[in-house]
Amino acid sequence: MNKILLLTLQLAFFITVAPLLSGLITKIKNNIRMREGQSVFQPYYNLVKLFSKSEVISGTASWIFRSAPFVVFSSTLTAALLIPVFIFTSPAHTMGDLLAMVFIFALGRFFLALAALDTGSSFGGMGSSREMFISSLVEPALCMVIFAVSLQFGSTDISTFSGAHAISVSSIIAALALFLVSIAETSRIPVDNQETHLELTMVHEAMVLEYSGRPLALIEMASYIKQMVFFFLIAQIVFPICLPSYENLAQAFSWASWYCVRIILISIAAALVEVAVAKMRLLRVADFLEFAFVLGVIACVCAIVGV
Amino acid sequence: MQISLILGIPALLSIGALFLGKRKIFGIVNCIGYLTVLCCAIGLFIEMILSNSAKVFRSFIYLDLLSAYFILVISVVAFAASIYSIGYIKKDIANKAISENKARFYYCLFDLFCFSMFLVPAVNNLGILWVAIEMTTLISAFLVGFYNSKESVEAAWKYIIICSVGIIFALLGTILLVYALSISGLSKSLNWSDIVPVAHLLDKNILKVAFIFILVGYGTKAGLAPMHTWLPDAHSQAVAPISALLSGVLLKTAIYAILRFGIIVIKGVGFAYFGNLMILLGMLSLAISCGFILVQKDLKRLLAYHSIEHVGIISIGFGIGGALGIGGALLHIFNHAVTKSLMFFGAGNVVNKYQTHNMHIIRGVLRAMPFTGFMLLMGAFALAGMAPFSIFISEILIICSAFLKGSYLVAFLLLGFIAIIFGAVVHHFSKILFGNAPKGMSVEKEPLSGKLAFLFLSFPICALWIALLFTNKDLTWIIQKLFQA
Amino acid sequence: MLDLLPKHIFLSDPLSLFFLFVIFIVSLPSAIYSFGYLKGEYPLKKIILSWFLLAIFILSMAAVVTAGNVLVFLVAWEMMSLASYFLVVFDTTHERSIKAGTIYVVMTQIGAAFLIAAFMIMYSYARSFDLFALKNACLAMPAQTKNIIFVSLLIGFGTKAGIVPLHIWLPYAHPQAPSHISSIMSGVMIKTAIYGIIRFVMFILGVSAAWWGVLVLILAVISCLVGVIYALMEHDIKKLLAYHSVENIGIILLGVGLAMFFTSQGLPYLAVFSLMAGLYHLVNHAIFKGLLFLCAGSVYKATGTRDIEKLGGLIKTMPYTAAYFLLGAMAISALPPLNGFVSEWLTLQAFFLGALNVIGGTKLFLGFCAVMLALTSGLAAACFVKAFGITFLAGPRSHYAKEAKEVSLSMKAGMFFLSLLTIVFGLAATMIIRYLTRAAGSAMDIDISHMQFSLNNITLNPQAGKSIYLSPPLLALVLLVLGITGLVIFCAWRRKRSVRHNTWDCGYYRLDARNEYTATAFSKPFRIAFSFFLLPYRKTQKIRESFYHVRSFTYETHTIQVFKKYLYDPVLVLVFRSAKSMRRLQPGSIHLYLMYIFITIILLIVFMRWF
Amino acid sequence: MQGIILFTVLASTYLMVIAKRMPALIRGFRFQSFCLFALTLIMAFSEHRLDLYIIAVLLFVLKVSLIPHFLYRTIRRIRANENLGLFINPQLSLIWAMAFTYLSWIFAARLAVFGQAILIGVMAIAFFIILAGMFLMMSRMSALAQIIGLLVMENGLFMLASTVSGGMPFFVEIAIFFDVFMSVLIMGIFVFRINKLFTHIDVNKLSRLKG
Repeated sequence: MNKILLLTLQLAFFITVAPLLSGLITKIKNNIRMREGQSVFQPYYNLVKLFSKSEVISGTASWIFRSAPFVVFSSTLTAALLIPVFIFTSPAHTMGDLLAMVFIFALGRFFLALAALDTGSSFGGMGSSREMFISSLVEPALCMVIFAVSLQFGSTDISTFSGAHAISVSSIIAALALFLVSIAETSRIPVDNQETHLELTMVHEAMVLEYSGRPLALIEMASYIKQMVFFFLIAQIVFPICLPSYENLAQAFSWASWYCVRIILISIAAALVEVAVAKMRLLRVADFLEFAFVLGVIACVCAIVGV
Repeated sequence: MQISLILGIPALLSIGALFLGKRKIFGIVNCIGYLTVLCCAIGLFIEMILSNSAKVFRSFIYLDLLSAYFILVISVVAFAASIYSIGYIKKDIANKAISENKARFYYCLFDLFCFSMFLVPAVNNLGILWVAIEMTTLISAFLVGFYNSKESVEAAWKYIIICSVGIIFALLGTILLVYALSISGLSKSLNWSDIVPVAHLLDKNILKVAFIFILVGYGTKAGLAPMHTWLPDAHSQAVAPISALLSGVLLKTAIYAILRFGIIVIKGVGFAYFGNLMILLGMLSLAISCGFILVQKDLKRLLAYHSIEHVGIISIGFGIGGALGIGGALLHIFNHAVTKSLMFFGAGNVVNKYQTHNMHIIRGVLRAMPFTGFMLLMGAFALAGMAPFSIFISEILIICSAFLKGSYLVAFLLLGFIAIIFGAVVHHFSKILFGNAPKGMSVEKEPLSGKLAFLFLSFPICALWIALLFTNKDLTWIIQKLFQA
Repeated sequence: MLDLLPKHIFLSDPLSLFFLFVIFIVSLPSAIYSFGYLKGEYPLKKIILSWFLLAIFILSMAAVVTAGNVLVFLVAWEMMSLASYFLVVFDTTHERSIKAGTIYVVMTQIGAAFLIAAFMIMYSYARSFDLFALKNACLAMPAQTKNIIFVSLLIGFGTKAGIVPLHIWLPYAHPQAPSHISSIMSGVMIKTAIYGIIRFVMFILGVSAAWWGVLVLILAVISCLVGVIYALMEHDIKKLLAYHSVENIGIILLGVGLAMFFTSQGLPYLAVFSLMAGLYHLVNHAIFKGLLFLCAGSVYKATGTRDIEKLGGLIKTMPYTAAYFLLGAMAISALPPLNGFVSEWLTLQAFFLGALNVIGGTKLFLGFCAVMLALTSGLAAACFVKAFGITFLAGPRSHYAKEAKEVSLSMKAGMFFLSLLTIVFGLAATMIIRYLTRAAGSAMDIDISHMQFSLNNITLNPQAGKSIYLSPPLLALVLLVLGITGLVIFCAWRRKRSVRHNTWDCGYYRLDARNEYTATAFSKPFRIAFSFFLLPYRKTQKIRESFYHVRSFTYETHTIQVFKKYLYDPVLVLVFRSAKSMRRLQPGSIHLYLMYIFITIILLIVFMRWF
Repeated sequence: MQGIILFTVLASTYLMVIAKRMPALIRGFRFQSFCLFALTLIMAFSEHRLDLYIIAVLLFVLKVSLIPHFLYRTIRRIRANENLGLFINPQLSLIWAMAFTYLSWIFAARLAVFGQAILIGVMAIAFFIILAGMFLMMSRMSALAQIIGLLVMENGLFMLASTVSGGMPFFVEIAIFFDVFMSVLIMGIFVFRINKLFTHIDVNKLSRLKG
């Protein structure tokens, strides 16, 4: 019975903490740019505002446009449940493993792209075409990272590498590759700009252009959670801290704090990258992802050599 | 007793054709005549299988299983041609292509032609065998040049000259055989039944040279590669039932003659010599026909080149030898004779209706003439060696024997050429058959006799199981009997 | 001496029964579908003919997969090709379908020639056409002949399966056939070739050399990539699906190739696992490809065109077909709850587990193949977003799409049955895996008694590393529950009314269909990214009224079919040119003909000693 | 005595090879047939075989009187121009003829390895006549030349058969003669038809059927 309890706890944790993480990153970016910037809790205010606004739906949209936010939200949360946050193995780990997570994200992206096409505006079409282009190039890089991890730890099940293990060169390079992939996935600067509404540059924004009110809120929340999931994964691979096993629940909260420190470190890194690098042209993104892929290959070679 | 009927009926019919008044009645009489010939041939063949002894009448007629088999093949195609020619001649007279008494002249030549073809397998003496084949050439020359147009006369002239030259070389080969006999002091009688037991005593060198002349001589008549040049012209210009007879059966009589001498040479010099020569010429004719079929524009010439291809396969089958090879080749002779005559009947109908041989103009035969179209479609796939039809089985047997014998090059070349020719056939016939008919082309019913001929022929083509049965049970037994090998 | 008549004609081992099952689960709905599909199109006589041909087609396929004797196999194989040829050229008025039919039947015949060669070599060792006799003979066969037989079998079955260099006929033949036939052809017929490879290479010949598996894997990877890249560029919906068949055959062959590789490396259980993954993807592909072709058929029947650039907004007029197409698209793009995801996940796991047990460089090779598979599934998802989005969503782009009406009941029933199967095969994964392992084990004569699979924990304990977990039902349940929580959050706040307004048009005038994104535009990034392979051709032209005013702008682009242009066309040109040059042999002068005879005699006599 | 006759046969063949016009060709053929008739008579006389006499008479009736007469009539009836239309001019054909003689002499020597010299000589001449016939057919344009070429080859065969192996069985000889006569008749008919349709009997122009 406490499996269900733990699941709801993890669910609540993700829904509440995720926007905070995104607020934190924007805060760090603004500080680096020597600007005051919005407060850390600004994402919460946006969500509350969106939830209270009414919704405008385009005339040509079909049931796919209306159902897409729920599919995106549920798929991202399912992926989140796979991550072992509080205890050694996440309660729903028999549901799938790292590979399944890749496909679960693909489900969300599939529906979002379709919803973008549904409205019939050229922005939506452009956004979905670019999104599918980037995601289809992300998949090989992500798969190579998973391959490196599975070579290193014996299987692709997430709980295997949440145990204590020595820091090895291959896991560091794998984490770096995963970091580049997460930039592409969570539409950070070098690949795609979140804040802008300039047609030529936006990818993720273009898809959700037609949404308003509560569906937009759900999609925003999903993107925050996705970001957090990626950061958790990177943290797990690079900073190997043995999470408490299932019995001693008491320790769970003490270790959680150490866990948040690692997440903050990664978000600082992410903010630094966003500030330092300018946005690339769409077709240069292919080379960017190839670089991530090469990093993955290097991680595999190191894993094979046993470094 | 059957043989006298088989030979007598066509002779009588040919004489009858000249005097009998009504053409319509004579057509039916003709069919009945050939039906009886067919029954006698079947009776003869079964009798031969059961009483495995050769029958000799006054040392002139010699019948063993091989000749009975060829007589059966000839009678099947002759009967089908006789049925088909009733309808065809009626249509020709309707289109004013030939006059009334010319039709009577046609029937007389038709029966003489069949008589001479029946004579070839029956005869014992090799000299008379030569004379019989010469007679078939002379008679069929008139039938090739029947329409008296520029092309048909040219085709007839080429047919006569090239075949006569070929046959003269065959006669030279026979004379060398006689010379070999006289040198080794044996009796100079040319009877095949006397030569075979004594063949191993003959001088090897002369036998080899003799067989080369025989092979080139009768090969010209059989349409083997370098000497095949008369075949496309003759078959495309002849009257449809006659070109069916020509390519279905006349080529086979020449192959029969080569086989007769082949048996002597196998006994005298050994199988390798006979095998290599046959495979060489067979492969050459396969290669040349494959090239011509690919770029052919004329429907009947396409079918003529197909005969060259299948004659090539038959000679390769005999060249490879072994129970499977020879069995496959023999089966292929029957299958090809039947399928090719069906195709020529179909082509005859199509050419009659579209008034052109050019395949680029003929379109939508399935729409314009549903029955012939379907028969052509089935025949085309049968000819190309598609599965459910019997040619596929005989080709498989020949390829199988090639692999058994270990001659991989021959097998792979054979498979390659058959695949290319399959592609060419499907390419040509799908263009002709499908698509919609040209404007103003009325869908008219074919004459009953035409339909009967097709149905009679389509049965053996699909008789795949009989082929399987035939090859399975007593194949080697027949081969032993035939070749006393 | 020569026992042609087979002792036992038909086999009934699990592999054949599995393929029979695959044949019937696709043929049944297609047959039901064909009621509605053919009703208005052809006269009654032709419909009866199509039924007759369909019956022969299905029976010959069933005979192929259960043939116990090589001759029966060959005859059934050719009957299958013949019946499918007639069905491809069923609509004889179009010139295209005749050309497609010819290419199709010629390619299959060349394949059959290779098959005959391989079978005959085996026959020459075994002296009998029976499969089991061949199997014993193959044990004592020298390695050199085994390699020749393997290569000719691969080419023979490759032409029918549509492996890349030999896939040319597939995008021509499948779209021309009536849709229910192309669903059977694409769903099942190319699978009989995979059956052939498994039966004759793995069961009878026995994998002896490692390079066999590697060759099949390389071919499979190339097929995957080429298939999906060309599918991205294709705008005719049935051609698009045909190219996807090439891609999915590649994925199936990845499983089969892996099994071959592992048997040669001496890892029997991993071989069974990867063959099971291959077979699972085979049945999944049969289901969702059949479904997609049926939906494409109903789109064609409703609108009259197959070009997705002219369609759009069909989801409003044809809700059922749209829903079924969406399900099919999700299944083929390997999205979680459905069957495509499970089989693709299993194939990837086969690669990862394999990599754990293999030494040194081959780990990287297996990793590389897995990565190419991931890339393919990514591109496939993109392609089906394009196909579904452009065809069904947004507004109608042409009068075809405007007048579309929903299809008749029998067609919907066919599609519903198959879409139900995609869900069932997705959720009931573990039960199906248990049966498929038995089939794979029997195909490779490996006893699988102690390989065990718990409900959602697929452990391969004798061989692999740590256990791996996947349970599709649990995944579907969690997705559903979280979807409902999203809905609850959505409705928890005070009810707000939602306003319907037209799409954001930057404020100046009403948007019409020409503003919608087209399929060419959608696939433009891919065309540029893969331009090294597609060699895209692009021509833009401005038609100007005056120097300043541009009246209209034309944009034309197409990609070059690399295989057709650089492999098949030169061969055809060579063959036809040599044939034309051979025509000069018969110029019509009788003197030359006499010369031929004279020279033959001289040559034969001179070289007499050689014979 | 046989040697002289053989020599005349050889000479007659050379005559035909260098003939430029049809009447010369037919005269050559007639002369050759006459020599053969003489040869068979001598053979029949020395071996006292009755059937050889009949064959000789038949040979004379057919090949010396009937066929040449029939050919002359056809030439007059169709009023075709009488020159043969040579591909190869007479001098070159003579050289070819000599080459053929040497070729057939080698062939005969290899074939009849242990026969006496006269036998090899006869066989050589017989083969030469066959080759000359073939050469005539291949290198002359007119249809009649092809008929005569055929007849010359047939003569060569008859000579080979009767001298080398004492002749074929009687009944076969008769059948062959009958066949030869039939084929000449039929070819004559066809020459008439060609002349009516094409208004010339130049076989070289008959090339409508190609490919």
